[in-house]
Amino acid sequence: MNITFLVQNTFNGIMLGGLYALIAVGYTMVYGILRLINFAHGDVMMMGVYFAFYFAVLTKSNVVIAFIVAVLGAALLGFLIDNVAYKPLRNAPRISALITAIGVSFFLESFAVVVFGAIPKPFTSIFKSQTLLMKVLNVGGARIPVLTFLVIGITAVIFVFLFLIVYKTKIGMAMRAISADIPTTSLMGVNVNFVISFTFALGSALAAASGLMWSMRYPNVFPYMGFMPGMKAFIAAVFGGIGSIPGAILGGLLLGLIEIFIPAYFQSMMMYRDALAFIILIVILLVKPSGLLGKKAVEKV
Amino acid sequence: MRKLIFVLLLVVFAVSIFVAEEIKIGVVLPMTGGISAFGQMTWEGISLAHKMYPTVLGKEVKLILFDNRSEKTEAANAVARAIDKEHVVAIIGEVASSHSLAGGPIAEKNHIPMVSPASTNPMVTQGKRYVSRVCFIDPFQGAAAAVFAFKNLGAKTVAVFTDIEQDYSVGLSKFFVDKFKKLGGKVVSLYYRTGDQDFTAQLTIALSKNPDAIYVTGYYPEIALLSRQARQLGFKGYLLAGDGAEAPELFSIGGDAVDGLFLTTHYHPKGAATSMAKKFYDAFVKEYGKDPSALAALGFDAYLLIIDAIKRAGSADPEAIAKAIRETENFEAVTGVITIEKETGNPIKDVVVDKANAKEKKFDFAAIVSAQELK
Amino acid sequence: MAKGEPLLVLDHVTMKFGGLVAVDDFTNEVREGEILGLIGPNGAGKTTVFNVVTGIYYPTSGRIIFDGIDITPLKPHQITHLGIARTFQNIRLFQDMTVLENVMVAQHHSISNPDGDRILKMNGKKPKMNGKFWFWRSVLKLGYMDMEKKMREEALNLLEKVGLASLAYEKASALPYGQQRKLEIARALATEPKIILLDEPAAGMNPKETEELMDFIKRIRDEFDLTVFLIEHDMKVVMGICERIIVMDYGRIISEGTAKEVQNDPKVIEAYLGKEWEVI
Amino acid sequence: MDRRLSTKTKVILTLLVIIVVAFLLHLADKHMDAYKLRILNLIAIYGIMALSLNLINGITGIFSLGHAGFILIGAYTAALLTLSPEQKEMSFIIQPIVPWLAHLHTNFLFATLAGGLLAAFAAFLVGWPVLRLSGDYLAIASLGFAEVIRVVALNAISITNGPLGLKAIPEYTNVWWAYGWLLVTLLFIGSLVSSSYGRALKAIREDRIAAEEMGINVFKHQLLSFVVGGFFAGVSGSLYAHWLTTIDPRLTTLGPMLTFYILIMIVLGGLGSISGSLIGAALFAILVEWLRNLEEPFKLFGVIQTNGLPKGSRILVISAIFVAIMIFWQRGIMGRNEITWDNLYRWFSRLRRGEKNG
Repeated sequence: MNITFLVQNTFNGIMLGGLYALIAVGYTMVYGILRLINFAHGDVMMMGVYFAFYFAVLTKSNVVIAFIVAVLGAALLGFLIDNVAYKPLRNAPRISALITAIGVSFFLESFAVVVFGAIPKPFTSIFKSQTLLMKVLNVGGARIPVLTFLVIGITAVIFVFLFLIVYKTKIGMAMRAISADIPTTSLMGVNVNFVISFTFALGSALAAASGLMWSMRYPNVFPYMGFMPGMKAFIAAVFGGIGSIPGAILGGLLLGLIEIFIPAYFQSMMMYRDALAFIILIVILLVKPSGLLGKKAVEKV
Repeated sequence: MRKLIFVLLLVVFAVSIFVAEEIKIGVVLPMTGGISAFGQMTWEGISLAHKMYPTVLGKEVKLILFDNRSEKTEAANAVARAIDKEHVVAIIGEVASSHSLAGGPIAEKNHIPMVSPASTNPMVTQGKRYVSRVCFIDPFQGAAAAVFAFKNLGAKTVAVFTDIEQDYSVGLSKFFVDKFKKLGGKVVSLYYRTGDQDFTAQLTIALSKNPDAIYVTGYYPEIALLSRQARQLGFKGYLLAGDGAEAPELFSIGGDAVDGLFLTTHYHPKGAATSMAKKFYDAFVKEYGKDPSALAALGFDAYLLIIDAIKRAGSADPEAIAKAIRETENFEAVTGVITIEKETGNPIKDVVVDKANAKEKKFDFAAIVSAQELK
Repeated sequence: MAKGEPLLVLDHVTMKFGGLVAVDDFTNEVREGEILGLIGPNGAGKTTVFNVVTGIYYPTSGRIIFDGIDITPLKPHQITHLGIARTFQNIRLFQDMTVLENVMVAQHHSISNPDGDRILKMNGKKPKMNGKFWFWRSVLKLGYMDMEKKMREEALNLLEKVGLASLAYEKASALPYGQQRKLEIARALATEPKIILLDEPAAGMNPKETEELMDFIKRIRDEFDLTVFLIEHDMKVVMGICERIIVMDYGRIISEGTAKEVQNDPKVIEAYLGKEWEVI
Repeated sequence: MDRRLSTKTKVILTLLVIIVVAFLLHLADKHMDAYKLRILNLIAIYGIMALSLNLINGITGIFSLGHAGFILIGAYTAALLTLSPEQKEMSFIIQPIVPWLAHLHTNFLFATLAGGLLAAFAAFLVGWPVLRLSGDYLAIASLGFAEVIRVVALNAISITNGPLGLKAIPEYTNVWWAYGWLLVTLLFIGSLVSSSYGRALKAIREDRIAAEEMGINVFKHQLLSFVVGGFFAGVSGSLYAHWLTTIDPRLTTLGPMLTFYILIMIVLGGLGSISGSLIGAALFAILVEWLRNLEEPFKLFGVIQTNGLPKGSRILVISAIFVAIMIFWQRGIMGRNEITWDNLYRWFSRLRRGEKNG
């Protein structure tokens, strides 16, 4: 097929991939520190979006404020989840932490069903004008929503911001130290629990941010909206090398492109799109468990 | 925390349901979970009907609502519970065909009449004597959409988007394609899945075939998103959908993109001729301060049909009610004049076509495809 | 095989992890019936030697011959089946299982290790597994109970011999440290080995326990006519019971001989100088 | 000191219990209403699901989230074998069913066995790659495989009837089939766990490396437990299909949700405890239905009249309990303990001598 088709799909892919990357970053951070797949990540994202939606609807306030509130709210939620659900399990086997994470995800979803209602909410209705959301640029026949660039821009900003936190601040150093080895770090008088909680808050804030971007593109807010994107984002994180932030972003973009291109050029694959992501995951895990940019750990005997 | 659990259990123990002497009708709907929107819309209609006609044969009618959480296991258990625990004489439900397929056999086995407001899959009433419905079935609707697209819109090439997760969607698409090809049109088939957020891959393919219309079977969240992205990708042609698109959220999610989208459905205030339709419309607007949805109308009709059957049977005996339901003829309902086919339990009705109006966020009446046209 | 014959031969064995050379061209043998000690400063690569021998790592180069069979490419469970058993530096018992169960797990390979037997047959040795289809027989209880009974009795009198019989039904995690070390040895013995590799058996023991341990090791050597190959930091143990000692530093063998010989070997002293002194 | 009963006594006691239970079931079958009977059967089906997953997750310590996939395979295989050719003809309205399958027909027993065997085979194929992973990677990968299986069922329309699913499956599952199979599962897995193989599996859970060094072929044993678990998952699938009389491949029917429900059951009952799984399964099946009362109008403490909690509160309560258990009561109801004759005996003799629980 023609070049426009290629360009179009490329941008479609980058759009989707950018969103995956955004979510994956939060995943990968928490995993990097705790070695815990935070199953609830996608649901924190969902909660964040609901926060923004209801805040805007109830207080009739500006979207920007709503977004800030949502991000802070999600951060707080993340902090709470960590303190209530995960902290008691720090020394328990990793699996029980994982089960708990599943439980938390389950809880948040049912909570949203009861409190926010199961009927999908139209996210974009909180915007005064839809122009930004609907605006489309025409690039050589290919039509690219302005949102695409916004997503890419924000992903970039967040990446820089994270880079600064992780590599330029004291707490960032602590985070890296912990991800290397918890006991020693705590011996060095670092308040491990605080750093972990901080990471959770940060990760959850990211989840909310990505959720808001996601809902600007896909303005359909419902209690289970977090599940699939969460899964995909996790796959992206593993793909890129879990624990590595650049890895998450690379993985996200690649997954997005794959999910767009494979069905675009092999239409019979269209139905198997979600399966595709999982197959990628399995292959990656078997061929290169450390992911594209991850570093591998050796088992001590 | 253990205390909390204890208290919680205590509360549950303290629970006691009181029972009074009335005619009990069970209502099994998805009030939570994936398709709760439909359950809740249907419930609006049913409860309104109950409000307007609370008695039959001089007895109070008591509605008991069961939530099936949009899950199959629960869809079956809820029906069983309604029959064995609450001893209902009839059941209204369920919405999704896959749920009716789970609940139906239990009603059938216990010889309790069940009327589905909106399960359009032919399999639902297949070979059943106690399960009927007030909505037309997918082959009917699909064909109607095809006729409308070909004759009224003059479409020659249509891109058909099917939600492979939904039996409803797959069925509708199939019957549309069959009819549309028979009429001499060309079809591009594309697929997506419930919960999909991004359709650009499929749309880019579809648009490269520049179709006159895009026909999206499935449900409103995906339809809305898909329309949005179709317009963004520069699609100028017609958008066409089934009754799954009919929900206020279509506008709030789809925005201006869904303006002018055509959809086949069961009911439109302006389309319906019956006196009941008028009555229903006014009452509904008064009650909820908004235009009724087709699901509300269908729920309303399902209730009326059962009440009418009870009247004609002159008793609240399930067997009699079931028999009466299947004998329904030219019953003046909201969604048209209903005659239930004795052997299939399906109604013979016209199909209404609506046109989405994004400005006023409502559905305008566009056309009627009569049952005859589809013969 | 007669006493003194080489039983386990390491032939130019090298183990690299990325850049790090943990074991460098290690060539030596363990002789039938002897108690051989392997000493050296921390990080000299002693435990790695054990891990390579028992198949946890495949050596980067070199061959390992045990009882005339080249075990270099074999998997841990096969190697164990051939008759090499080990204990771990950081105790690795099955904490949530009883003492008896811990021992009986070690007998399992005698009914569940066909590929171990394959190797034995290939090398013209007599297979150890008694009977086939043990999975089905154990689930459907077809003549399994006798086997279970037999295993149980053997396990119990093994525990009797090592003096843990009274604790047979305690959870392994409930045992005091010294006993746990003993249980690890008992578990290793239950695999019916020809040679047993002990990784710092005396670690964390008080002098009295250490005394007992030394007699214990000698005793089991004679009782189960074993060959013992042990890593130890506690020089008292090494000098006390080892008939021959190999000294490693930076992954290489720097000295070998009797306690006396290595003690006076300048290379050894040099190796230990500056490094933290082991208790002598 | 270990107090044990002779095997003979135990066998007799067990037989007695089986007879008593059988009699009670007979009474239930006669006198319970269809609704309660449904739940009673559901308990047995959940019980089999929980037992099989617990063998994999709790006993062997492989954290698999792919159970729904095997259940789905069992359900479809069995259903396609018991459906009458006419019924298949009628149901496959999108694409006609593939001819070789159209006239394949057998009785419930063989259909169920076939379902189990096919599921076991699938477990074998899936286990081969997945078991090379560890911990949470394994969890996600198995979840992925289950999803792949589901999507295939969704798209192989000429075999599975795609999203329309299968309907009018004969309602064969009754108390006897359900509890008969539960008994088989219980005996099989119980016997396996109490055997030398069971010890090996537990050892693998406790310490992989040490187990390997004690001569256990870890991969083979894990695969073994995976396949056995898969088989009984398939069996439960068949029972489920013939209980519900209709199945489809959607997310909420035989998808991850189901796996999570089973996970809740075994965590509730105690990871690694067979008797726990049964308790967990029963509790779950009953709770979900029982808590409906919360959503219906009820009198609180018989006094305060409420309109009931909003719909959906049930599952919120359950998930809350689930998380609470994970945090405060990780071992669940049974921990890793079992209700065995020996334990009961010990417990009673302790009581008799008025010992504190020691």
